[in-house]
Parts: sequence; C-alpha cells; structure tokens
Amino acid sequence: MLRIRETLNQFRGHTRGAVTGIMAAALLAGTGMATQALAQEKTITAVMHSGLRVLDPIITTAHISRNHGYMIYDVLVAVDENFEPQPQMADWTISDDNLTYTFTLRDGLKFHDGEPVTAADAVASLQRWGKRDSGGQLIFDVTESLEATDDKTIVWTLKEPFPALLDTVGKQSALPPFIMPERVASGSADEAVTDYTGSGPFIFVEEEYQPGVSVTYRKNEDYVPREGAPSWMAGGKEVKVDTVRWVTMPDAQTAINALLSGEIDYIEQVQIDLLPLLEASEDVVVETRDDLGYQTIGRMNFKHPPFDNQKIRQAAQMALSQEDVLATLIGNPQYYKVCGAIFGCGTPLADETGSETLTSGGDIEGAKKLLEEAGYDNTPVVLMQPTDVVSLTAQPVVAAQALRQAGFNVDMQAMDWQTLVTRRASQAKPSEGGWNLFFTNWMVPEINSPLISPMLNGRGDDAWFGWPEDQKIEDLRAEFIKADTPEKQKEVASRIQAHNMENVLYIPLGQYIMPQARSTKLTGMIASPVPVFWNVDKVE
Amino acid sequence: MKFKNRTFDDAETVLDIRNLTVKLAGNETAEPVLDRVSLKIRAGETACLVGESGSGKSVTSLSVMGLLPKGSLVATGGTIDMDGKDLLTLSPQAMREMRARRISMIFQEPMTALNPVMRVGDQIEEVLDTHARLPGAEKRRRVLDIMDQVHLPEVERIYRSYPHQLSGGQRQRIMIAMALILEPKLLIADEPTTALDVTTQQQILSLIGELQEKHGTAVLFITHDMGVVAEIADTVHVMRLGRIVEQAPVETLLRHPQKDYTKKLLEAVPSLTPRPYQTGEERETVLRVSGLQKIYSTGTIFVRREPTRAATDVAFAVERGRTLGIVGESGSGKSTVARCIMRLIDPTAGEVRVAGKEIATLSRRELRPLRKHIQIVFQDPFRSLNPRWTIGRSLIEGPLNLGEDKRKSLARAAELLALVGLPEDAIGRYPHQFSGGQRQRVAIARAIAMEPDVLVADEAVSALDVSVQAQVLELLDSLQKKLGIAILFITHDLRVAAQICDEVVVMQHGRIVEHDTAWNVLSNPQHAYTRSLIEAAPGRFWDFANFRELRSA
Amino acid sequence: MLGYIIRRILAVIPVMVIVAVFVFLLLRLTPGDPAAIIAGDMATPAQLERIRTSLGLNDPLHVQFITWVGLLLQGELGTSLISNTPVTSMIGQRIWPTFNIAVLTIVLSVLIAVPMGVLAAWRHRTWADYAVMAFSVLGFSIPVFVIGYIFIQVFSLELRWLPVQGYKAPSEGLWAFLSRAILPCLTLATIYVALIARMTRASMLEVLGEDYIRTARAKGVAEQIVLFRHALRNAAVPIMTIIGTGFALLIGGVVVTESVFNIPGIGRLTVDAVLARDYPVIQAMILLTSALYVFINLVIDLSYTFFDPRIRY
Amino acid sequence: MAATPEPAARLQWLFGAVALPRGWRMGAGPIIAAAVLGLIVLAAIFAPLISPHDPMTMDALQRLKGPSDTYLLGTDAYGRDLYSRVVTGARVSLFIGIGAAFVSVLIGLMIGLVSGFFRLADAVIMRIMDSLMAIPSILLAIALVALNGPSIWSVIIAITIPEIPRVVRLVRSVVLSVREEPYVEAAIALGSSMPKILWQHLMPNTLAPLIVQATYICASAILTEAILSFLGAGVSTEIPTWGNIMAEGRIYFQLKPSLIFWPGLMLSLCILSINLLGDTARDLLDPRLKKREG
Repeated sequence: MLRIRETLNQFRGHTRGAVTGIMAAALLAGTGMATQALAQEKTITAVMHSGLRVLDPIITTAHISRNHGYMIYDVLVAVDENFEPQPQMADWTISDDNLTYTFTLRDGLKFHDGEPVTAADAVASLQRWGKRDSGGQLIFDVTESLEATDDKTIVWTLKEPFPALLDTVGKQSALPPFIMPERVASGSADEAVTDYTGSGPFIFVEEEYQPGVSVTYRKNEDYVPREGAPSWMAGGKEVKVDTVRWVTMPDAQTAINALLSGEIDYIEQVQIDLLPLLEASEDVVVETRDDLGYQTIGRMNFKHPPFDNQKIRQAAQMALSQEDVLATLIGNPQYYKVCGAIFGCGTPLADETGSETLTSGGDIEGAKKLLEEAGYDNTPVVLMQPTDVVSLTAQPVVAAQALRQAGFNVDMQAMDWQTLVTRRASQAKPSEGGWNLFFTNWMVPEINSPLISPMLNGRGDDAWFGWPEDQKIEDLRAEFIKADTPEKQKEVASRIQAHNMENVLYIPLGQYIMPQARSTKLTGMIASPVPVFWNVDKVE
Repeated sequence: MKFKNRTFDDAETVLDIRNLTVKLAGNETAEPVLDRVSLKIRAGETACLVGESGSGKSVTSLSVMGLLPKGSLVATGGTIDMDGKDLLTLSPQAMREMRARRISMIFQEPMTALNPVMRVGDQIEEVLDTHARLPGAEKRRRVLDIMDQVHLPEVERIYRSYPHQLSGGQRQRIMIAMALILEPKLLIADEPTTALDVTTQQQILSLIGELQEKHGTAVLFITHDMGVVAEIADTVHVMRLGRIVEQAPVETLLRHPQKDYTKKLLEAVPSLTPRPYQTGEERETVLRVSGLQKIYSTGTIFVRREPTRAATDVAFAVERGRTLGIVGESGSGKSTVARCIMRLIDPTAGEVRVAGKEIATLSRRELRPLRKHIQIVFQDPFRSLNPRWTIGRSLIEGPLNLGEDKRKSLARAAELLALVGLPEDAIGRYPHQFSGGQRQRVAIARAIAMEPDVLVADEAVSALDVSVQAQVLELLDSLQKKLGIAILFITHDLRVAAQICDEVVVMQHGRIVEHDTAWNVLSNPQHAYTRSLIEAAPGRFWDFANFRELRSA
Repeated sequence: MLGYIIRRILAVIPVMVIVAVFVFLLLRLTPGDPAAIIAGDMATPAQLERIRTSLGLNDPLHVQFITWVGLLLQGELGTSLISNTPVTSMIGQRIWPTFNIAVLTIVLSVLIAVPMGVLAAWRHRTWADYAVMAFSVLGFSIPVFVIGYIFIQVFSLELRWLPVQGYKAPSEGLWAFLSRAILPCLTLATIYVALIARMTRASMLEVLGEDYIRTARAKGVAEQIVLFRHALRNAAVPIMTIIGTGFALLIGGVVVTESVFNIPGIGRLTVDAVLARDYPVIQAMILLTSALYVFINLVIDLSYTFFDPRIRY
Repeated sequence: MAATPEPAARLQWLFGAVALPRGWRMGAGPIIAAAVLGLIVLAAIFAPLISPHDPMTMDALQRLKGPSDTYLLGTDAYGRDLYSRVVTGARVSLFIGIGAAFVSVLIGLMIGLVSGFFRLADAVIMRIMDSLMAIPSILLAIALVALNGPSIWSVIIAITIPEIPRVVRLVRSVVLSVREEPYVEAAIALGSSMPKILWQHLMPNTLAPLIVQATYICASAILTEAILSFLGAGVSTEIPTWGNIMAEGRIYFQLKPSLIFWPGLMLSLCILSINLLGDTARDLLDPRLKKREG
C-alpha cells in the first residue's frame, strides 16, 4: 500500500507540475508579465479564522478587518511585545505639562497611489477613528486641538493630561488608528470606506477580492520599512514574498487536509481537538502565536430580573467553574489557563482578587445558599446560545448545566450569532425578545486595561450590552485615567478587579490560546496576537 | 347472405397449434389460462377466433407471436408448429426473425399500437431495416408501395406524418402495411376493427380480404363480433374459458351450432330488425330539447382558432314510457347532447325542458332539486361506481340528497337490487366484487332510485359482452314497462338501437340528419349517411338468434 | 410556439412578483440586524443606530421596498450591506463555479442514471432492478455532507488521487478543473442519479407496457432498439420533468457541497448572506434562483416538443 | 349502514378497488424496513428508559472518549454519552419528520381540494404555489430558521412551506383527474353538493398518493434537518437530533468518525426504511405500474 501511495504521489507531483505549467502559461499570456520569472513568484496561501467582508477597519471591530488593516495600512505608533509604545510612522515628543504631543512623520511614507503621506492625512484619520473607538473618544473628550502644522508635523493639544494617550493610539486591538488618505478619512464614520488606498506593506488587489471567500495582497514595492527588528506591530515590516492570499474555509477539517496536502501554507486558528491530525506530519508546524490569547466571558443583563439583583448575580458567578468551561471548550489543558484576572493573566494589570470560586471549580452549594438569601423567585434566565460559532457553543451549555444545579430556572435559547448580536442590543424584557445572559470571547489586548475594556463602562443605557448603572466603576475609571505611574495604575486596577467581582459586571471565565499551523516552508513568522505576513519568507 | 365456402383441404397448413396450455407464471395449481387449445390454419384461410372477454383469444394469439407478458404467463404444454418448427422452443433471436417475416400481427387500438413519437413511414421502414438489407431508395420505394396497396391517400405526406395526425382508419391501414410489407404467411388480427366506426370497419375488413387474396396470406382473426365473423370467416373457432368449444366452417356454425354455448352466444346477438313502433295513446312529453347548441372555442387570445361545433340545432322530444335512440359514429356529437341534457356541461344555446321545467340556464344550485327528474347510466361499468363505497351507499346517495330517511332509503335500495336482479346481500359489498354486467345493473338501480322521469343511457351496453348486453337491454326494457320511464338511449350500434328504441335520431357532425321511428329509419333510411351506416353493419342479412337469413331482408 | 413562449414569460411575471414580495417581507419582518455584524463586538447602541440609518434600514418598509424594486427595474441588484460590493459583481464572481459544477453534475447524472433506469425497467424484478432500486433509495438516505466526507476520505486522503478541496476554472486547465470538480460532482450526483434513475425506471416500466412496444416486438425489432429507440423517447417527458424539478434539489446540494469542498460558489454566498443578514444579497440570490428555476422549467417544457411531436404549443 | 365492511374492505376503502392486487407477495425488503423503523420508533418512545445517561449532561473530563462499559459508543465533544444522544435524537428527528409530513399534507390537502374544484380560486392559488415552488427550498429553510430562531417548530415550518406546493399539486392533479370520472358525474347527477362530492368522492382518492408523499416528506424532513444543522441553522445542540449530533461531530470526522457514523447510520437506516415503505406503498397503489405487473 505504502509503495502504491508513493508511486501515486510521484504521479501526482508530475501532473501538478504540468498543471502549474499550463497555469503559468495562461497567466503569462493573460497579464503580459512576461519579464518576471514566474518560478520565483512567492505566494502564501493562508486560511484565516473568518471571511473578510468589511474592508473598513475603523467602522468595525471584527478581528479579520483589523488584520486586513495591518496588511494595507500603517499606524503612527505601535505597542511592542513589552506593551511599550514604539514609533512606527511617526516619532513624538511630549511637552512637560503632558498636554501637548507632537508627532513627526518619518521620511519615505507613500500611499499606494504614489502620493506622499502627509500630516493632514493622519489628522483626518485620527479624527474619524476618534468617533468610533471608545478609547479614542476618551482622548477627544479632553482634546483642545489636533492639527497638522506642516506636511510632517501633527500637534495634539489636550485640556488635561491623558497619561495613556500613546498606549491608546498605539494599541493593537480592537480599533487601531490606521492612517488613510485625507480624502478617504474625511468621510462619515458611520459609512464604510470604498477607497482602499493605504500606505502599508501590502497592497489590496481589488479585482481578486471575493467577499467572504478570498482576498489577495500584493507586496508594496515602495514600502520603506522602519529600522529594527519587528516586535508585535512595531519595528521593521519587511515583506519577503510577492503575494499573500487569504482564503476562508468553512470546514475546519478541509483546511487541515489542505495544509497536509500542501494546497495551503498557513492556518490562523486550529481547533485544539483537531491537532492530532497535524501532529503526525513533518511538513507542518503547530505553534502558538502569543501567550495571551483570548479571554472568554459571561455578561448579564442588569436591567431585568433576576440579574438586576446583585446577590443573584453573585450566585450565578459562584456556580460557574472556569475549569469546566475551558475543559469543554478547549479540552487540551496545554492550551487553556484558569485565570481570575479581568485584565487577563500575563498583562501588567493582572490581579485575581475575588475570583476564588471561579478558579477552584465553582461552589454550587454556596450559590444555592446565596440564591435562597436573595429570594430568587424562579424567574427564568434567558441564556442565548449561538450555534454557528465554534468558539462560543460550549460556554452556554456548560453554564446552563451549572446554573440549573444551583437552582436557577434556565431557558437556553439557541440562535445563530447574528441573531444573538441583534438580540443582545435589545433592552426589552427577556420574555419579550430580550435576554439575561450571554457569552463572548475577547482577545486579551482588547480588555487588558480599564480604558478599553467595554464591560467596565457603568453609564447605564450608554454602557455596553447589559447596561449596568454603576457610578463606582465610573469613578474608579476616572481615577485610573489620572494615574500617571504604573504603580498607581496597578493599584487602581486591583480595586477595579475587586469591584467587578463584587458587582459582577462580567464574569471572566478563563483564558485560552488558539494555536496556528504553518507549513515548514514558511519561516520568520513573528509572535504576535495579530497574524502578520511581513518578515515571513517562503522557502521551497 | 353469402358466406365464404372455399375448401382448404388441399391447402398447405401454415400454423398448427396443438394442445397449447398456458398458465399463470409461478402458480401451477391455478386454472390454466389456455387449456389444450388446438387450432390449424391453412394458406389463404381466414380463421376466426370468437369468444367473450376472458375466453383466451388474445392469449392464444400472443402465444403464437411469442409475446406472452414475461413473468406472468407461460406456455407449459403443447406445440405451435410453423415451417416445421415449434415456435415455443425457438430462441428469442430465432423468434424475432420469424416475426414480420413469417407471422405478423395487428392490434385493436391503432392509436396506441403505433409509436406516437415516430413518423409512420419510419415505423414501416423499421420492419425492412430489421429483416432485410436494402439500399435506401429501394426501402423507400417498397414502403410507399405497400402504403399504396393499403389505399392510403397522399402516401408521401403520410409517410412523414406522426400517428396522431392520422385518422383511426388510416392508422389501422399503416398497421396493416407494416404487417404485410414482408408478405408473411400468417397475419394475426386481434380485434382490428373493434375501436373503429362501423363504416371504417367495413373498409378495413375489405382491405384485409383484398390483400389476403392477393398474397395468399392466412389470417387468424380474433373478434367478439358475430357480424364480422359472418362477413369474413372461412372457419370459426369458438372459445370459452381458455378452451375451444366448437370449430366449424362459418356457414355450418351459424346455421347449425352444436354446442349450447355457441347457441347462447348467437342468440344474444341483437337483431337488426327494429321493434315495431307502438302507436297508441297520446303520452306526456317528459323531455324536450330544442335549438340545443354546444360550441367549444379552442383559441386563445393569441391564437385564433375556428371554434368546434359539437352540437348544432339539436331538437327532439321524448315521451313517457318511450325510448329515443341517438345513433351516430364517434364525433357525431351524440354524447355532447347527452351531457348537455344532464347539465354535466353547459350548452351554449337552446332549451332543455325536463318535467316541464327549463333547465339549460339554471345555476348549479337551482338545478340540484331538479336532478331527480333525469338520471344517467354511463358506458364504463368499472368507473361509474365509486370503488370505495359499498353498493348500498352508492344507491342511497341520491335519496339522501333529497332529504330522505337513511333507513327507508336502504330498504328501498334492497328492493331496487331485487328489481335489477341482484342478490340482496349485494348491498354491503363493494363494486370490485361484481362483474361488469352486474355493476351496470347497480348503476341502473342507482339511477332508478331517484324515480326519474327520464333515464339517459350513454352507450350503457357498449362495453359489455354480447350475452350480458342482451340481459341489460332486457332489464332496461322491463324497467321501462314497469315504471313508465322515458329512455334516451345513446349508442353507436345500430343493432342495439333496433332492439330497444321506439324512435331513432341519427346524428352526424353535431347535427341531426334523420329523425323517425326506429322502424322507418332502419328499414327505409332517407339520408345517405343513415344508409351508409346500415350498409356497413356487418352480417346485416343474417338473423343470428334464429340461425337463418333475415326474413324481412 | 413563439406565442406560447411569450405567454409563458408573461406568466412568469406574477410568479416573480410574488417571490419578490414574499422574500422581502420574510427578511424584513424577522429579527436580524446587518448593522451589528458590520460594527462588531464593541459598538454601542448609538453607533449601531447611526449605521442603520446610513444603510437605509430605518426607512419605512414600503420605502425600502420601492427603492429595491426601483433598482431591480433598472437591472440593479443593489449593494451588499456588509462588504459594500455591488451584488451583481459578487454574483458574477461566484456563479461560474456553481454553474460549472452544476452542469457537470447534470451531465454526469443523466449519463449514469438513464442507462441505469432503462436497465432496471428492462430487467424488471431481477437482481439488476433491485440493485438499481437499492442504490436509488440509498442515494436518498445519506446526507450529502456525509457522502462528501466519505469521498474525501477515500479518494483524497487514502488513495490521494484528487485534491481535497478548492476550485479552479476550466480556463486554468481542464485537469485542474476536473480534478477538483469531480468529487463535488459525484457527491451532488448521488442524489440526482437516484432521482433520475428512479423516474427513468418508472417511466420506462409504464412505456414498456404500452401497445406500441408490443408492436415493435411483433415486428421482430431487436431488444436494444425497442428499449432505446421506441421506449426511451416515449419515456423522456417525465424524465425531463424530473431533471427540471430536481434542479431545486441540486441547489440544496450545492449549498452543502460548496461548504464541504470549499468551492466559492453562490450556494455559500447565500448561506453566508443569510447568516449575516445581508438583505440585498439574499434577495438577489433567491430571486435569481427562482428565475433560473422558472427558466429551466420553461426550457424543459419546450424540450418536450423535441421528444414528443404530439406536444405543440 | 346495513352491513359493516370487513377489515379487508376497510383497507379497500382507503386504497380503492384497484389498489390491492390479489396474490401480491411482500418481498423481504419492506418487511425488514418495517421492522427497522418499528425498532427506531420504539427506541424513540422509550428513549429515557434505555438511555444509560442523561443525553444532555456534560462531563468535561470525559470528552471524546472511545466506547467503554460506561459509554457504549463513547462520548462527544462535551463529554455527553453518544449512545444516549443517538437514541434520544431519534425522538426529535422522528418528530420533525412526522410533524413536517403531517402539517404539509394537512394544509396541502385543504388547499389542493379547493384549488382542484374551484376554477377561480385555482388560478390564484396555483400562481402562489408556483412562486413557492420556484424558491429553492433549502435556501428558504435556512432563511426561515436563521431568521426565526432554530427551534424544532421553526425547522418544521421551514421544511413544510416548500413541501406544501408539491402536496397541493398532487392533490389537485388527483382531483382534476377524478372529477371527470363517471362516478363523480353520477354524483353530480344525483344532486350531491360540491362540498360533499369534494370530501366524500374526491378526497379519499388523494389519500393513497398522499400517504406515499408523506413518507417522502418525512424522510426529506429528517434529512433537511440534518443539512440545516450542518449549515449552522439547526435545532439547539442541547436537544440532540441526529442532524445536530452529526453537525457537531463533523469536525471530528477523521479523528472520531463514530460521532458521525452512529447518528448517520441511524438516520440512513430510518430514511431507507421510510423510503422503502413509501416505494412499496407506491408500487401497490399505483394502478399504472400494476397493470403491467399483472
């Protein structure tokens, strides 16, 4: 059998070679790129975690759109792997009163249409970003002025100090301020852009774009990388391949088979359960891109019974066990971490105060008692379960079981993710199309600070879904903004942690990592929460 | 009446069937379908195989052709000898070679027997393709030649026609051309004229006779019609329940039938002599039709087509206790008239007065209470009763609609069953447990249950075997005498009309061409069409029931 | 004939109008919010509201409907709410893989199924008949995706004869196309073959009982000529009909097959659009497939005249 | 009524005189099919009694285990007992199949009878039915379920709506052909009212083909549910159906084929049996096929 297979492989190799030849000939004839030696054309085919449909990384927080943003756009400032902001497009100086930031664009920045990047482009881009990003809004709340004083200089003047300004402008997720041409960025912040001119290391090939299916990026020959080694989104972004194609495969197994048979080079996220399929192969490397990964969380609706009652919220939190959730969701302990810190373990602000029951397997008995004290009247808990998102199907099921054991009357309703997303925006009663509890996942860099974590907003109807009215958290956040040293910040953060667990603004359910898989032909891939294709080479 | 009286003692035997036994496949114990049938046909002879439905006539012919339905019937004994070979033992390939070359067959329904999606010329040519290797031009010449021989007009055009573009008679001519193109020694004709109108039947019969004479073909002719037998047979073989009960030269058989069954069969053939018109007291007119017209418009808003006039200016009246016959060939409009009178279809114009009330223009709802005055018996006994309903339920449907008590209606239904000669326990049984004749009796009882003034019998006996036909006609006659019902009797069969009608209306192309007493119409027809109908009736000079020539003729 | 075609096309109008209204109402009267998918996880209710307004989703229903119909009448299908791409160009990109696969599947199915059905009818109540019937019942009994997985496992992973996934246009080389198309086609064909074989058998059985078959045999015509020249052509009309109505089945299969084999066709486009509430795409797709269905059945009705000279329009 | 029909005659009533051929021999296929289906139905009815575990209870430590004494067929990705889930899945799958068949036949029968007999209504109804036919059923089903939420009833409704036009057409064609039958005309002549003719003469004729049709709808509903689950628009995974067990298990197709194999086997057996019984019924009930087979 083995021998037959070898022969077949050889046969296949031959035919594939022939086919490539034909294709190449067709391509030559078609595009007239006769001068370029096609044998040296390097193409990476990558299977991403989701299909790219929204091309405007400012209007959406979808990760795939952000990843797309990093391909074709560049940012002024980027945080490196030590969470330190580093210059990318621009260097900066800060005035002594911490009120004026002056950014200076580096030389050689050019948009894909050949126009130079100017300070005016950056200002327009920052302003549009400020209308969409919550951290950006906080900065613009205290902004006196933001101006381009010449082609290369941007001056940002504040009314009061905002110590985290650089961290916010340089953040990796969820909405980094990508720099677009002024003509594009001056458009509405509520309508997606239709001009995809960036200044990043790759150029978006519009003709080959199939929404939700595939997107093609060509190397930007004019891109001048910054000096230095790449680190997260900072450092030199040197492109070593000609083309990168992102494709979507709705079937996880198909993707793995395709990687094994060499039809593709890279899978951004591999389901842990399927890893054994890849482990046998010598041509494939399975690795984790970063150690932070994702935090999975539960969020309750503060507007409606029973979770308008703090004691009942606590009872629910007490019933849950991170271990159960993570073991069911991920399975392999190597890829998950029980972690009670709302800012994520492995981050500067990590603190696990108040998460004992969550991290020690849950306390069903305690939950029962608490529930009794709270006078729970058997109001059904409407728990929304998405059926079409693999990384979110387990949490509701596990939680429902635990809550039932604790004495909750759970009404788990299955729906597709879109319905859930729509429904969670509804403030109606749970019996009339509203909800009580849902789960979602965040990348850790999206929640690692009180400034950006959407769940820690206590402004009632203006807060994130669930709408807690919590003056205390608002006070704590204000205190955090003012904190100008890491120690002070850390101190405020731990109080926020304690308050979160007390008031159950949200339930952190632990951290997990999605490994990636790549062909051994790919070299030089850097560790980063965002998969990046600079610095990567493909060796045949 | 002149019968054929040639002798065939010296003629060569073309087909010799000996002790042919056919059984149901996989059921050795059941009664055989054919039981030791022996039959000899000589060159130039016309052998008629007669019998009622289910007697095994067709099975005999299919056995000869080797076309018994696979898996359901098998020949288990006997021999079929032709050209010194036993056809039953031939290989399929060898049997295929015999067909069309040595034996051919034509069937009852020329419409269904021709492939509807092939041009008829090609279908004839296919015989040549299968059995002879001829150059194209020669093939075509022979096909046109045989088409000419069967007296088809415009052979070139018909050659290219599809079956549905031809008339029934033309189609049967094509079948004959196909069967005879290779001049086989034996032609099997399985009821070839039964589906045809009487005038067409006459033409086809004489065509077969003509070609037979020309080519010296032996013909095995299967029919249930004694008139046809008298016209064409040399020898007659009477079959019953899978056996041959009597074989004799035609004249001998008709004059001196030996077996009771043969006698019974002959006695049942209705005479062409009309029953005398009973003049007498003035009677109440119960049905009066005047100016009746039915036009079907087939065009659409895009295509204008000439509307079809199915009935034009039809007028007649029927008196209580009398029978009016409407006679005509297919397409003459006789059924249209019946259905208009029943208001199963709506007449385009004209009046229909039933029991003194004009019903042609009433709405369905207004009509319903008047329905009791006029009832109908249909042709097909197998479809005129709801197969899911017991006889009793069918019988009381009408009375219940009139608001009668169920118990009373059932009692009455039992009486009616007795009246039509069915056992009383029939009331709880289902139609499939009865024969065709019995079902037709039930249908009559159902109509009678409404105590109508007029009974419309639309080809009510046409689907029945001749012996059963006689019984049903008798029943209708006796009911009419007992109940004084008026009967509107629609038929294509002059013999039947002669038997039961007081008056006859002859229809052609939707118009009445002749209207007189039955006696006058049959013995002294005025219209050419009526005359041609009468002349075409096979065996019209023979009085079958009395085994002698018709006296009056 | 021409009059008939015109009439049929006119008759399509009310059908399409009903489909359009039905689909429009179905989509708009049920929950779902395209703005939410555009904005992502962190959007606040106010932001969602602004996006909805900019997409025109806050207009009254009848205004949205009139806008859409107005576009339709100009031959425009609108723009995807999510990706901002014109729906026509999205469909343009995605229709060819589906079309090629579907055509290949139909050709393959007919070539396999019709002889199977003829054989079964001819050898009625023999093992050949039972085998064909068993296959056609079985073909209906296994979910399409399971069939697809089995094919991948056997032909791609075990035998390594064919690639596991993907699509290449025939213009990129016939083998490149065929090697990727053959498994999806076989997968899709399973149910289609079952359907056609079954109908061929039934139709042939009926025709083989007809008098003219007996006539043909009485002429001594060889059996294969009886079967294929006389019987099959008469049996063709119901077979054609089932090929037409089976088209709906094919669409269902395409949706699944495209997922399993990762083919960028319109089936997946539609599923994705439904899950993302991308109304213009869903509307366009359902309208388009409905129109296609109606058109195919018109063509099939017209094909009857080819098989049966009695049918004239 | 004077005489009570015997049981055979009752059957006769349902299927019509032409329907039950004398001397018909039942092959082994339909008998086995009936037995298999019977077993599945019994398993579905007594699912709680024969399931060793609660089909919904998860155990994170027992994920994706192979067959053992505790877990007869192993466990799924949530550590739930596969055997118990497959057995319980029979309930929901059969319920969906039978529910869809029942609802579509019932509604289709009503519409079809009206449409077949009343010319005016016919034109309007058939236009609407044509439109529904033209909408690809799987897309409609996905849309309906995705939009209404994946409950068992929305799955049933989604499957039912595209089936209704087919039932309507079937009923209508039977009505159109039977209304020309002499016994119906006789009933008109006897003064029976339209509703009475419709219900007593015409409707029973539709039952036999409808029973056959119902088996196909049932089978295709079970399959459609599986496909909807596969596409992510099925019933909540908390309630096991064969479809969603397979849909959940499909990513483990290579690692742990049993997750697809067992529900797939049950589903295929079930549908095979239903189809076989439907075919047998059709062969028995179709007088045209019978004619040839003697």
